Amino acid sequence: MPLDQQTALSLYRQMVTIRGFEETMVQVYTEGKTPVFDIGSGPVPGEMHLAAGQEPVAVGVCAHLRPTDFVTGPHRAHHFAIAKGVDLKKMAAEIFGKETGLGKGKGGHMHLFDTAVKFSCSGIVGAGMPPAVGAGLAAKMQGRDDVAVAFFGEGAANQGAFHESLNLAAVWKLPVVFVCEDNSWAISVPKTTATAIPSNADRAQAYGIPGVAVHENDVAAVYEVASEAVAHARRGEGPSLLEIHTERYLGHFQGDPEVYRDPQEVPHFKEHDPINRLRDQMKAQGWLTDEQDAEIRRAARATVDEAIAFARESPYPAPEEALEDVFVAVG
Amino acid sequence: MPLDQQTALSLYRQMVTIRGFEETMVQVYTEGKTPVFDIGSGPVPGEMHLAAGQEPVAVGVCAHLRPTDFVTGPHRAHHFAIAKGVDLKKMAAEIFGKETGLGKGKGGHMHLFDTAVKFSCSGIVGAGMPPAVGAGLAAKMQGRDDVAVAFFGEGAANQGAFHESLNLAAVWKLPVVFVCEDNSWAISVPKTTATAIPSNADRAQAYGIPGVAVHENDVAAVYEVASEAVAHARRGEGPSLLEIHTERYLGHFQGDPEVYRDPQEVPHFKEHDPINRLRDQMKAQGWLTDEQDAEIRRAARATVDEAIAFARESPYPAPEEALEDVFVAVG
Amino acid sequence: MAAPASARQLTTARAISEAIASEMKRDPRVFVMGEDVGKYGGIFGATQDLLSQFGPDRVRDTPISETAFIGAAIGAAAEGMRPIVELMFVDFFGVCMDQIYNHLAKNTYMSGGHLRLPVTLITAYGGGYNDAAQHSQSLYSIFAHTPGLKVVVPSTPYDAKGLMIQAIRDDNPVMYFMHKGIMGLGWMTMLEAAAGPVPEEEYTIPFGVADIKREGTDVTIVTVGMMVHRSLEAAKQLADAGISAEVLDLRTLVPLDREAIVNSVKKTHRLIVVDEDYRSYGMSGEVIATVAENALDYLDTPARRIAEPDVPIPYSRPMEQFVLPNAEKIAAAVREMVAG
Amino acid sequence: MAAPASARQLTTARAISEAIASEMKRDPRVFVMGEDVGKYGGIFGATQDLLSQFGPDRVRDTPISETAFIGAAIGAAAEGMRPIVELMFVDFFGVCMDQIYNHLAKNTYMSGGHLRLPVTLITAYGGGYNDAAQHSQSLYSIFAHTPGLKVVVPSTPYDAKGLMIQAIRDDNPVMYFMHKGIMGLGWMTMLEAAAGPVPEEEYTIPFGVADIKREGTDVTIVTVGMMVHRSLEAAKQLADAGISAEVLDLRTLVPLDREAIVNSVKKTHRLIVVDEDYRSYGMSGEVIATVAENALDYLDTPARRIAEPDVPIPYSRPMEQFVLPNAEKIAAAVREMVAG
Ligand SMILES: Cc1ncc(C[n+]2csc(CCOP(=O)(O)OP(=O)(O)O)c2C)c(N)n1
Ligand SMILES: Cc1ncc(C[n+]2csc(CCOP(=O)(O)OP(=O)(O)O)c2C)c(N)n1
Ligand SMILES: [Mg+2]
Ligand SMILES: [Mg+2]
Repeated sequence: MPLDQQTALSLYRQMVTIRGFEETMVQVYTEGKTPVFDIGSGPVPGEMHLAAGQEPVAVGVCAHLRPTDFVTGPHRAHHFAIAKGVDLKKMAAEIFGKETGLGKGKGGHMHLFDTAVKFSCSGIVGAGMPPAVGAGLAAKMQGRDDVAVAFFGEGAANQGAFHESLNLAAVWKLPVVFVCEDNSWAISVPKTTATAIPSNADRAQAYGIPGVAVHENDVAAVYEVASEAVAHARRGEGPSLLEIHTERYLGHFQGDPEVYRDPQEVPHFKEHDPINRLRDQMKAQGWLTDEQDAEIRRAARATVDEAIAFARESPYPAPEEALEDVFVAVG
Repeated sequence: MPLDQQTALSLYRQMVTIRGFEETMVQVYTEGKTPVFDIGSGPVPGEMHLAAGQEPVAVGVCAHLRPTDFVTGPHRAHHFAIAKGVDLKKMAAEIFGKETGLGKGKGGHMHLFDTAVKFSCSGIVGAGMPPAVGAGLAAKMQGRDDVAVAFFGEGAANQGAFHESLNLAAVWKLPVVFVCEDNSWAISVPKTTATAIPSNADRAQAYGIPGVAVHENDVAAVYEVASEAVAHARRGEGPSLLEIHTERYLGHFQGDPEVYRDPQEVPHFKEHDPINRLRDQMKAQGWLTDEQDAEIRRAARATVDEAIAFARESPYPAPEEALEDVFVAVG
Repeated sequence: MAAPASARQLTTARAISEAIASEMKRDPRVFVMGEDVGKYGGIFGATQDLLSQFGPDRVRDTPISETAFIGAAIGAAAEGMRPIVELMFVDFFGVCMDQIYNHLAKNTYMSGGHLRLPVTLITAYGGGYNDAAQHSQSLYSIFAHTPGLKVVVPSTPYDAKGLMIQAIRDDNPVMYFMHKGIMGLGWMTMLEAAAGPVPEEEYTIPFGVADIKREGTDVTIVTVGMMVHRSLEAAKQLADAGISAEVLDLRTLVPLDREAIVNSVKKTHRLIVVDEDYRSYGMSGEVIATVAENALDYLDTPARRIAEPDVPIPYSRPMEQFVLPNAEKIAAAVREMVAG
Repeated sequence: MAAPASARQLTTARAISEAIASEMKRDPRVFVMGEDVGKYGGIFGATQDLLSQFGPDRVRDTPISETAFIGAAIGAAAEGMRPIVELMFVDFFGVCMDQIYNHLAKNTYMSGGHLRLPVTLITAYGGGYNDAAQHSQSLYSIFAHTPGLKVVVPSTPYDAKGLMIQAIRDDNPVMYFMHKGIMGLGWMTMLEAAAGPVPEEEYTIPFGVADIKREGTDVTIVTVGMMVHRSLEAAKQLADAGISAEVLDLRTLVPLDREAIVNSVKKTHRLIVVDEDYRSYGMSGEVIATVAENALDYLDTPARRIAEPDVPIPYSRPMEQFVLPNAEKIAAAVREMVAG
């Protein structure tokens, strides 16, 4: 299914929002960390993995999902969360460690859980795949046509969990879409030295399922390929594997010295920025005017600012709240 | 490399010895367990996984190995141990839990370690693959042309360790041969319901390495295919994956009620028993007379009997020996 | 708290499978998955006869992919199911611990209590039948050291059923340990207590309530699982020698009934912990520490423990018997304590 | 046992990488593998500058395949190498625990002592910088509960170097824990003690010898790693209040210097354990139990422990600070103990 105007605009809006959120986090994260960088200081401490540049994979896939579809993301998951419709205010508040956050400040940026839209993520590489298989199993057992999507990096594709999950989903023919977000880096380790074959999509053969690679960081291409993968799952035809090439604009985490990568890499990436690309395409097709574009950017900015303001203004949890929620009340 | 007479005879001898050992274990294992079966009773207590019927994969591959090549086996590993040249007396003694055993009675049948011929095995499914990768790495770093071989069942091919190990060995181009022994059962679970594709050899594509399947339980075919895989590793050309189809004559472990399999399966298997098959082929080619055959069987019997006698006659370890060998003396 | 002696006798394995079956009947969200849980009925019989009653959709044999299927239980639970998932031997935890430790146990907390994960993870533990170092471990202490998991270790068929129903109905992850030796399997030495009275009707046993399996006044033996029986044996031997031992069966390690431990020690003034798990950094230390914190002055003699002496479980019988706690060792230690 | 104060100062991370480098120079069998150990120099700096000195054959960046590469260390060690392998955060143990627990730790025993596995497994632990539930754990108790692994938890640059050289030269598997907060990283609050005097020459510190980091007479604080510094801070505060606290740094959990614990308590008559790991079923219980077994009569007040209160580590600062032990909590507890 190729993009129509309405969808293109919607994807564009989301990508702009994600980019705005990530760029804002770059700033927010440095607060309290200058002149001396201290990971534990400022309003947003801890590790911070941002996804600027990687918007297409998130929005191109999630465009096909419903709130009742189940998504798991990895450590770098803001873009997936936003694309899945996670409440941005609560998400920002969680990242700020506030009581109003998705997890009341207990989870933090790598552990965003929004049961309303069935989103979760994890800081353990590869760990989102098995739960996605289970969600697919539940949908199937319950006779729903909802699907589960597991997003993970190309580095995660070398974890045992990848193999076990794809095999199990294939054997049980579960509605799961495995989406490998290939930004060609796992922290400092390039895919070329870590992965034995050029394309993870080819690993689908090991499970007898469809495997498709999208080689450009292009949301229209992702949208089209994901459309079929999600539909395939929804039709009850089983899992598939997508490999989406994308580009990491920032360090692995904020504060990463990036001694390992060519300083020219990112400027080069930015020459074909996926947001600009979609904008230019839409303009060329007459789907977007400069004015509309400005309005979209203003709106996105406002959404992000509102979320950040909400997060800033929210109170911290009481310290002793730490002792709650280990278990839910016995049901 | 096809079989020549001398090799054929040697493989035959080994297969007969293995079969003799396994059939003897069937008997020995029941000692002290009748009329009431009690897994903890008799001279050989604990679980007992036997490999009768599965001789070709062991001897066909190990025929290409040297004592300095490194082999890991799974829980069902007597045939691999014998084919690799593990000291049969010490092995039997270990299985009997005697002080003269390979591990002084500490390991038992699933944990046979013979450093003299670089053999080990493990009771954890899939766990032998990573150490084989490490042995291959050591050989490569040390500039030796020795290889490592990991034997594992088709059930183990769905463990995460399989994926991680093959990828790592491929990325580092290590001299490792992965041998999947496909007896089509993992305890009561048939491969068809556990493995998403018909042939594990096809999974080699996920690592960019050669993958070859041998569909018959035939030692000559195994020998030929393994010859190239081992040579490939020895030449420094990296890992490969073999899938060898074979047939489990006995229960998963001794005492297995086998409610899950058709009682006709094993009798059917036995119609094309691999030992008889090699015997008949050799006879047809004039490589083996009835007399020689009888002599081989007598010799094998004697070897096995001697090992069992050694095991029986050996003393048990002192109980407090249990406290030794947790650590070696600090080097 | 036990059923009348005249009641129907079941083995522990049957008590467990009956509990699962009754919950599966009651609640369509309950299902079972694991290796060999279908036709085989579970290697230790916990899922016997379930396949024929509930079919392959609800009783699922899995590939040997513990990370995938235990992780799948998390996702299925998040989506409204109530999975019972079997890790065949607890010794195999290392291939799937991340899903258990960092996800099953922590997701509820990290979600601020929004996520419920009603998963019952059943697993077999324990030695004594020469299954060697990778198939004989106890390891419950490791899971009890995990915030977010409840840990159940039943010792009798009666407790096994009630605790199993309680586990399945709990909205939190529960790890349920089954000692192979008390399952009452046809192929293992039959411990007399492996069969016992079990009511047909459903009942639950609350978590965190230790059970005095034998009352006594001279010494408190705190223990769990199979070691309850070894301790009861010891208590009998001790009774002959005029020593009255109380045997306290913890039944759950998380929550831990610290009050019951302390109260018993306040009565007996002596504490010995019997633990099939490795001695150091585990259950035995925790129980002793609990008393040293809360009832120090009541201890008339140094606390003792009989546990696996921090070596891998050896295969060979004389060595395995040497490392496992038994009635003789327990009784001897108690006699020393009482002698002072 | 410390170098003269005038000596060269190094951070803990530098002390560790120097120790590794000197062993790599001395012994060609020593090599390093792990994620980001090459150009990056290890996320926590333990392998900094090694790649440039020793090249990519001996300093190997791995795929994110902990089961494969930690398992590979076993095979490489069996074949005569002496691998140093990094598990980036100890929190990730669950994806590779089987290779550690059932193989690295047990193969020597199961082989009857024939197999030597000189593997040094290095890993970062600990919280305090808001890295949340899956990146802040301590977990050393779980590994100390594993027969067959030595467990090292250094607290100072000096100890770190000597214990690292000892670990590399040991023919047994050693798990070496590095608290992120004492590495002396440029990007984390600099603990003063994260840099300290370290001799240039090689030296070893034997395992199983606890170190009295501060002498005292009123209370024994038993601890390890980062908590040594929190305890020393507390001891200073207590000194101002006229209470003399002894701080005993265990340095290794396996072997555990039980004698040192007992001797100190015999002197001070009070015991408090400070542990960053989860409270229950772990290190704190083991230390208290050791005293309740061996020096019960010397305890004048109930034993105490300050530890993580059995909840996952929360992300948000006020909550994380609430659950982590600190000097104030330690000092307050000791004051209560001394007040009686
Ligand atoms: C099991 C595990 N191993 C290692 C890590 C440390 N780690 C966090 S992110 C990361 C790289 C992940 O690479 P990739 O999957 O490609 O995702 P990306 O960071 O590129 O988005 C690593 C090694 C981890 N969190 N979990
Ligand atoms: C990690 C792990 N999971 C489960 C088991 C229990 N188990 C032992 S053997 C076996 C079946 C193995 O099947 P396969 O690999 O095909 O080997 P085979 O028994 O057929 O020789 C299982 C499930 C185990 N030992 N380890
Ligand atoms: Mg990546
Ligand atoms: Mg098989």
